[in-house]
Amino acid sequence: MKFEGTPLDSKQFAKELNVEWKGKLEYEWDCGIALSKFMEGLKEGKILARKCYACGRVMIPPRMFCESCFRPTDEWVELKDEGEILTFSVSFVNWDASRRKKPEVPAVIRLEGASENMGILHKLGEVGDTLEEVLKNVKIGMKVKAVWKKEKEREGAITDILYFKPVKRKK
Amino acid sequence: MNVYIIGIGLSAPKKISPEVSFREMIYEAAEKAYLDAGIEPKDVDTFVSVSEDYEEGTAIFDEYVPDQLGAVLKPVHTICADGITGLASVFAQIKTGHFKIGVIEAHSKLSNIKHHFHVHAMALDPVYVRPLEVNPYFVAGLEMGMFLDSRGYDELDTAQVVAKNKANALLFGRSPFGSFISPEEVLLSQPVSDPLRELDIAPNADGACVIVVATEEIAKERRGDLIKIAGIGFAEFTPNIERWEGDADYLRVAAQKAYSMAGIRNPLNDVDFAEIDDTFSYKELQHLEAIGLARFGESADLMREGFYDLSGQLPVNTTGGNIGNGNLSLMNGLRAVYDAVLQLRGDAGNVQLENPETALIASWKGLPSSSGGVLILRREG
Amino acid sequence: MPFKEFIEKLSDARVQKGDIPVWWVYTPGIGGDIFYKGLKQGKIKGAYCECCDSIILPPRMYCEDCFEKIDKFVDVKGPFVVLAVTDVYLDLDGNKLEEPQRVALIGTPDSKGGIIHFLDPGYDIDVGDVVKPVFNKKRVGSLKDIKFFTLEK
Amino acid sequence: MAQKVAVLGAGLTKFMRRAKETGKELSFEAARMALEEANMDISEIDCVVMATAPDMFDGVHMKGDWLSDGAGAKRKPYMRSYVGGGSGVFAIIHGWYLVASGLFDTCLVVAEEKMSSTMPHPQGAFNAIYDQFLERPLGVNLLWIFSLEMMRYMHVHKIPLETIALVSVKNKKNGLDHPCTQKGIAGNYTVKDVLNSEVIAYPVHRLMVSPVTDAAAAIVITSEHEAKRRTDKPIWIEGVGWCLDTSYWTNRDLYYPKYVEYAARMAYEMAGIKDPRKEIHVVEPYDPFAYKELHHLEGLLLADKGEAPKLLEKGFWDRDTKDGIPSCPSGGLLGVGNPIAAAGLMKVIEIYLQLKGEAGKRQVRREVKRGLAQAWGDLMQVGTVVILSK
Repeated sequence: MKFEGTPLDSKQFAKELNVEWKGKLEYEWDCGIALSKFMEGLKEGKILARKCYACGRVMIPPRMFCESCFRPTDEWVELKDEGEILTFSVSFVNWDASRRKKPEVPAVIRLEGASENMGILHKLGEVGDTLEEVLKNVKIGMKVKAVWKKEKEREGAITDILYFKPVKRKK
Repeated sequence: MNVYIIGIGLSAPKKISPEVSFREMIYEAAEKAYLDAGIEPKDVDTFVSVSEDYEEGTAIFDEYVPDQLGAVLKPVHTICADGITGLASVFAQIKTGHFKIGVIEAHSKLSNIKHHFHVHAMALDPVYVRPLEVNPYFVAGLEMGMFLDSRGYDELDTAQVVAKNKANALLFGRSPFGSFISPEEVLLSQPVSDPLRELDIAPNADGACVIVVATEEIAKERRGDLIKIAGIGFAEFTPNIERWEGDADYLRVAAQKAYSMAGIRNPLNDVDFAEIDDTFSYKELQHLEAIGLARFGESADLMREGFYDLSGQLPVNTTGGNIGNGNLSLMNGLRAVYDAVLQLRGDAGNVQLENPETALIASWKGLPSSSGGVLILRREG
Repeated sequence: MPFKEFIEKLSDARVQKGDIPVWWVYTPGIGGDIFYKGLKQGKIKGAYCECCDSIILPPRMYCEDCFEKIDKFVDVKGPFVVLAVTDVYLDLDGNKLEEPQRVALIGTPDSKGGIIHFLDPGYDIDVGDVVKPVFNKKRVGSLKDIKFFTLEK
Repeated sequence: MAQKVAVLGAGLTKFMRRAKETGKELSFEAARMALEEANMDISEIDCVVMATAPDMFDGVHMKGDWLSDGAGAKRKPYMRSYVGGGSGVFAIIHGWYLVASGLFDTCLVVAEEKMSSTMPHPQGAFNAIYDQFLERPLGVNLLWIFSLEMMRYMHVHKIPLETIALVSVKNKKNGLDHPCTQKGIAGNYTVKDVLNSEVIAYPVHRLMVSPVTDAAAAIVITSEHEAKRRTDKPIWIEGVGWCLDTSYWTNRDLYYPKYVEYAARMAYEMAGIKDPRKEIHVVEPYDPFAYKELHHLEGLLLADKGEAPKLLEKGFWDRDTKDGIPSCPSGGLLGVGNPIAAAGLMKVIEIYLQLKGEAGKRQVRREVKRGLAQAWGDLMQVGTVVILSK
């Protein structure tokens, strides 16, 4: 059997009569009811979740409907800006696959007051500058706390929280 | 085995929709459709959503579909096509006998796109066409020219479509795009890509639509009219614009399949009204000819004679089509199905026809595609 | 709407801005490579499908009608005829152009398809007119090596 | 009721980091090959199905329409289905329901991916799979979701990194025997090699990640009477299943892919399978990352939760196992390459070839009557499953 295809290495690829294109692919997505309120909350240093009276879940990201009961959600609930790490990673890549020396530490964090497994994606900080340090300092189940931007600099975005840092236990 | 439409839900078309997210907009349509069908989403066996990533600004939009449909941990998939082709997917799934109730969803948040022409340009062939960096609506202008030339039509002929559909929309009263406007006034609007003018183009709009279909057994448990999917077809022509000749071959092929399934030999006699894609004014005439609701070169005369008016022999786009309801992109086909079901049930208010039994809906995927679908609905009992 | 609360005023409605931050580099492919190399030499290449005995414009690696592979490519000398034409009034950003661009589909009597390109703004060229390509002096192997098609006198 | 559906022919292109061919041309080559193997002309095809993952790779909006002529769909019923990375296996499911419904007798199923067009790197296009409101602003990378899921999986079951590295060792070795394998992907690696490779997003190491690939794949499927007319040895589609979980992926415990289990249960029920561990003889689970193969084998109920790694250590999933279930005999995405949708269909084709006994050097040692291919996609969210039998 003959398999077709003409592989190019990077030098051959560069010599092709290639066409380059960059379009203006910009969007302004409507946040809607739930996320507009959530983002306004962030600006005020609050993390808001939404509760469904039928199943009792406190959900974050907040939503105006409960996907499991298929009914409108009922109430805003403010969560603590502290929670536990459900999972984390030590990343040496930027969005475009370029490499970074100092790792980023993305994590899924369940905030206190949210239902079981109700995590959000964010980053950890103050946990070390090398893989070894981060692995030493970070454990699944560990308590972390939000580090916020200064109030004046907040714009109502998830990045109003700079990162989460480990909570030092009082002895 | 027969398949029926048992529920319809709409988040009505509007120009912009800053008060809701796409999720909240779709939830509204889904809740209405399930209520109409008398079901809960847990009763549904399979879900299909139609979407295109560049319109959403999201890669793999399929990800964001299940929650607002109540479809978490259910069979769900996306079809990248017009609403009727998407409906054909649900129809086929039910026909296998493995699924009893299916749902099709479509929506539009076109208002969230900042540079529409750039999105359309991404659909042009990157080697043979796109490097010219021309506004992508040239494709419609070029095709409209071909269509008019080959039939000996002029711009006043296509302007009639605009006048009719905007008037129907105003009468129906749901859409912000209805108005009384004369064909002559249409010709006063700004040229976009000659002979195409601004008012020849359906204005972009936001909205969501959900439709529930089911087996005969399920449909007959319900009260009220039975709306049967009597025939359905879908087809692709060619994406290579160089090969276009001004005819909508995709709908010709799709219609053949739909007619043969529905046992329709003479659509002009057997169809009571039609909802035909009019994303551009000329498309309505072109599509009418492609599906045999006018002979080649005769649609403009019939239009002028009032044949396709609300009071005519074969009313077309009774609620205003896309020109009157807005261009909802991939949702256009489902919006038309929604409105056809209203007509068949006698719920079309000011534009209600007298006791219609058979509806034809034809949808096009939009610029610069060459694909679409044809659906025949029949009211029983 | 079914929800328990709403956005009460427009200033409370937020939008999230974002973009698709990548760009693309497309290989012209087997058919496109022949097309582009021809343009670089000041020629318009076509593909010859033996199955339907037709010349296909622009050249492609396969015939979309016969679904057969094509390995024969020919120089298409013309006569080139305008098959369809449109004047485009807006640029890609939606701004009104000072002068409309005249874009046409240009084929030959014995070929399938055609080339989509600009027409010489210096003439009033219309459907049915015979035209010829005007190439740039400096050519790099791209669609824009053709400046436009002008009237064949 | 459903008509039985058979697979008649298959085609693949080479798997390449960068192909000269356009996506349309790759589709054509794979489709042409599948038609030839099925001994059919395009005019005998009633409908065409396309699977292809993000339009943002190829850099073409309405990518399905753009590819259609390359897939032989001119003037034919044509549909593109889309479930992200699950699309390749979903393609045969899509073809199955179009034929099983009785609407069509023959269907050409094509899967294409040309990832190399995206700049600066195809991973950049994956940025847009994340939630635009709360996730993309964080400067996300595709690998994050995998590394987060892998970490959770390892944590819950206390799986050592060495064991996960064994998946890469197995698949990259299997891939040496695949004629389409991408240059530089397959090889005889050791666990040490894998663990010494660059840490990209811990715990994910470079040799645990499948590469960027351009390729296409195609199959021809037909109704029972067409199949019986055309071949003595049809391969049947016995069961299909698919399932999509919530888009709120951070609201789930990532240690277990429930959506794969639901998809598998749907397919097993359709195929009348009660004990998949006895009745499935060869399996191609989706392995874009090393841990994913184990994760999916558990979701497919072919191993208890947390047990797939232990079975791996025992050689249960090896190609030459006598009493185990060979897993990814093709080499999978780690050993052959990962042209997203085309990779999924490549897996279906591997099961097809194994059942026909035509897998050459890759033919598994144990007797096979029934095999399963599975793909996964979206935001850790979708499972697609197909079961083929002799």
